[in-house]
Amino acid sequence: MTPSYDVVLVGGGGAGLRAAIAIAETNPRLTIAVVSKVYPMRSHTVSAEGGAAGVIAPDDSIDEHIYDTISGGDWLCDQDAVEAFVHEAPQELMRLEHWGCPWSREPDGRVAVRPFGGMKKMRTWFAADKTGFHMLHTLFQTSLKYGGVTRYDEWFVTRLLVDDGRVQGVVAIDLKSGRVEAITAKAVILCTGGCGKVFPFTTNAAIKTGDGMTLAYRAGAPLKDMEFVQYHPTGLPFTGILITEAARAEGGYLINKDGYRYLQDYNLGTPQPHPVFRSMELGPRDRLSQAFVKEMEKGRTIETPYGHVVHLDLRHLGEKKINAKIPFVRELCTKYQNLDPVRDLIPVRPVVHYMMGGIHTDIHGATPLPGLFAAGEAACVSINGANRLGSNSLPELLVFGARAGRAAAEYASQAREVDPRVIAQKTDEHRRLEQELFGRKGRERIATLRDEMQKTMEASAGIYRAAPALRQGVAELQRLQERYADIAIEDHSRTFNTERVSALELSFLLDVAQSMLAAALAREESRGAHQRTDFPKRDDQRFLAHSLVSRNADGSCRVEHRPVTITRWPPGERVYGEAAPHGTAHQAADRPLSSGAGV
Amino acid sequence: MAQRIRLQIARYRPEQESEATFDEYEVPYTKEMAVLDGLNFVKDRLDGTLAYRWSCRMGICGSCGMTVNGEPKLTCATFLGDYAPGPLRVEPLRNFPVIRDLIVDIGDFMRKLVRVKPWIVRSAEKPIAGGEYLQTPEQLEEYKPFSMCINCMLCYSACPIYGLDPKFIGPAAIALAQRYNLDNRDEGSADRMEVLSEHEGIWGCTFVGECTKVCPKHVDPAGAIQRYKLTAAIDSMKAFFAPRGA
Amino acid sequence: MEQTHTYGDTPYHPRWLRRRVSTYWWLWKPAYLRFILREGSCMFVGWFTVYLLLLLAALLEGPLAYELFLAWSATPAVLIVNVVTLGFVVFHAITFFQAAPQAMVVRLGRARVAPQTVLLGHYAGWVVVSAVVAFFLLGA
Amino acid sequence: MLRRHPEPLLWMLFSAGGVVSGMLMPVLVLLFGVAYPLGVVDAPTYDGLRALVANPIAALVLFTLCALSFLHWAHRFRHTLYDGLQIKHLNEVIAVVSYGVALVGSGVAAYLLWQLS
Repeated sequence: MTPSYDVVLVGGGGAGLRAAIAIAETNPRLTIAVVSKVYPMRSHTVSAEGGAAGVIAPDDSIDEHIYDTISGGDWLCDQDAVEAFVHEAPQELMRLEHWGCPWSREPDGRVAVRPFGGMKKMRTWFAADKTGFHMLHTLFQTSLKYGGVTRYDEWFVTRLLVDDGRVQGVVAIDLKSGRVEAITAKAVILCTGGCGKVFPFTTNAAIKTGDGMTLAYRAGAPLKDMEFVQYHPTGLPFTGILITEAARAEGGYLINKDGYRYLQDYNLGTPQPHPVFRSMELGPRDRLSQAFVKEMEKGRTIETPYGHVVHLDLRHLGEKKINAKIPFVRELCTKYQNLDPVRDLIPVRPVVHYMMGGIHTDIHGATPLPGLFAAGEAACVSINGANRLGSNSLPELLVFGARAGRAAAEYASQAREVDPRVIAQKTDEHRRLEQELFGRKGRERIATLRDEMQKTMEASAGIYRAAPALRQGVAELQRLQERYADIAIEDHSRTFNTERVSALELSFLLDVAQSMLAAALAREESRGAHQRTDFPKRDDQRFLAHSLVSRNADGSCRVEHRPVTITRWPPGERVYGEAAPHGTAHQAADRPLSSGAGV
Repeated sequence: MAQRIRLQIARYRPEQESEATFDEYEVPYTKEMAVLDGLNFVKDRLDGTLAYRWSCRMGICGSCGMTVNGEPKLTCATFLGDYAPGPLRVEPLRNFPVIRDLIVDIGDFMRKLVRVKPWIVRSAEKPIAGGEYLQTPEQLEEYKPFSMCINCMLCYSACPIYGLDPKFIGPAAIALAQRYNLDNRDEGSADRMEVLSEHEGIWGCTFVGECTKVCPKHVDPAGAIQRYKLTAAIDSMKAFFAPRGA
Repeated sequence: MEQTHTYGDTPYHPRWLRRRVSTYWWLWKPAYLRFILREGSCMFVGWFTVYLLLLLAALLEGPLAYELFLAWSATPAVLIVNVVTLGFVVFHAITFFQAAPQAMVVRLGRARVAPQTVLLGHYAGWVVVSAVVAFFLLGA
Repeated sequence: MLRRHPEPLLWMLFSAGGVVSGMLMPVLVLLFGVAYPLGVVDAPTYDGLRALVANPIAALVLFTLCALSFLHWAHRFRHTLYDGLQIKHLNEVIAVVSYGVALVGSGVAAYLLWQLS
């Protein structure tokens, strides 16, 4: 008996759970399945640290948040989407408050906000520095009260069921038993998150392998703006563990090997003792990561066994503030780096953090493929453009998770019943998995191919790119795809076969990686996180446009461009530092830049 | 520079064997390498069939709990160098059925969690437009420690009572119930009391206290249970002396 | 109890490995042993309560019975048992007081009293009570 | 509620017994069990001790100590048998015997103290 639902969600992280609740609340009669390769509370939303942006402070305005987001994204954002996002973000964060999220508070009991990179006002809600953790657990625990939700924990989706031009479910492996099953649905929402694992050095969890992106891509939905990869400027060397931007928002300094706050040399303002909005350490992530590379070229970084680093200096903040505002930073440093930020400098280097690109969707989370929706990091709506601002991704997954949920609920309420013939595809998929993949006695190790792919991506699509390296990368990925056909799987057990999962994940990663290089090669300009040394200028004439990568029948990529939606904010120049559209800081504001007594 | 350490890893292949066995591997390590990195080395280079869970490797997703030299640990935050010269024994978490190698089934916890209603219960919902429920930093601090649970299951693994009586609701679920009971926005403590005051609820606990000791997030489930016993006992006394007052 | 949430997984799988906890689990590690010793201390609490009842019974019986009781209490076997008892009741007192701050949240006004303060309060009470008891008994 | 679950009451008595015995017993064991028998200090005279226990406050303290200590013992003993020896199937028998012994012991204490007053 094939289980059948109105809506199937793939992924049980922040976006997936928010979507599930939205569907249950829109129409309690709809049946919902949440299919995830991990238990929901293991999802990568859990790792988000710094906070979630939403206009709430009396001196803030919707328009300012919109402007910060659009300029931060180097005008590649769809402005209608950003407007919807900024309007709905505070309500979504408030809803989470009502569901019990332990937001940090002001002494009078109101929700506290903190400054964040690229933002001109204090608008980042936070739960100390485990914001993603608290949001995810709040959503997960709240989702437990809805009767219409059936969870498929530790089921790995291998393909979408598409028939008659519409998506009608998924095929998945139940990892515990190894069974391959079809789960049919009138609508499918992909909320599988990003794909940081295409790179060797990333803050992303092991599970971030672009599954949903590739599922959609293979089913015929295009991927959008895949060339935009966010490097977070402060990752711990060796592990890649993220040191949240909140550390800089609370007043941390970035210094080079001479103890010099080098960001002042890169058009990011002049150093002040206290943090200044949109200036220095509170500049956007793309610019800070690029400054690091320049600084390294000048020989002013520190060499370590795990690459060049600069230092993040929190010592002047004092133990009390560190414990109150960024306790997790201290915990991570002590546990994983064997140093105490109260006394020691933290070595940091840029680390792959977030995909601005993803499955192409409209403002309601709908993809061009009927019945298929996407939300969260897996999707590209797009509100992040060429560079996402810190603390926009958490409200994004709430706003667009809810929107995709509502849209899918509406679609499912009106859609035709699932065509029973679609279930036959399960047999095809089962055969493909058993014969083409699991049954094969190949010679290539999964880990070797993965390592080579990651090295290729870092070499060709790092912080700075150029055509020759990109072309070389494309060719190398093509070779890796061929070698993948000769992959070796030693594990023939059906029970919790993690080697098979790794093999499937690698194949997803390879497809995503190809789309990224294709899009990066086609964009002959520099914008936001995409910096071409051979095309160092932004080119609005040709590239004020999203790139859409589609898959050809032979597995190759086809790139097209489509115009960005501009409503009220014509493309301008991104200015940070003193010249930034104002909002000074600390001294000017009548309360300290960092608010909130709560932790 | 890299030294080597021997890992004795528990294996259980349900299709081939009916008991767990140990396989031994030797891995190189540096001082930065966690036990999890050692397992990844084995899986990537030596034996692809080894099965275990992991994800964030920064101590927050709760996937990689295992028994390391007899103690329940998050393997991403337990370092190989601390066990030199080895050998180091890695086994699945105790007190749970083993599905395969180092992977245990936690379905029991997932079902128990639902029973304690870990969500805000209110008789009347405030509209979103009405803004937030006020909560001072002191009120936040009342329940915040109990909200830090990452569901890693180390506490269940350390709890002999759970091992002896699988019906016992157990440390994490009770701590999470207490997390909501102590939240000033919540009105559901009477609902939760029904589940928790069963024998398999709080009264099964004899306060071994190991759950609190092994918790990587300093949640103090043992304290939660003890505090809950006191509350439940006082409530029950009140109900006895003023039966109609309740 | 309403069932709110459902699962797509099988709750029980015959091939899963289930291991019974050994009867001697409390020998597995020092912390468990300490636990069982702590619980075992109740036997000594019980024994000494009986000992007190024997003392009271002797008192009720008369001076001679009281002398016999004192003589019996000095026999090696009883003495050894009571030395061990002393160790256990002190262990009991310490472990019981240590647990107190975890169970009780004491407040002064709105502020929560630090757990260490609660613990110190218990120890202070212990000293005072012991001193009072000793004062009366040594005076009697 | 109480009728359905005697556990809260039993736990309260157990805890009270733990505190009272923790506070009083070490000094009593030290004096009556070790110091007097070893002659480190002189044991109280018959008349002195008899006068002391005849005091209503002392009698009350002693009764409380005995009764709660017995209940403390009974509760812990019962749970230790469950956890330590895994003989849960004898659950009810053990409970009846333990708390029964505690009640009888408390009765004896009450009788003796009453007679001595």
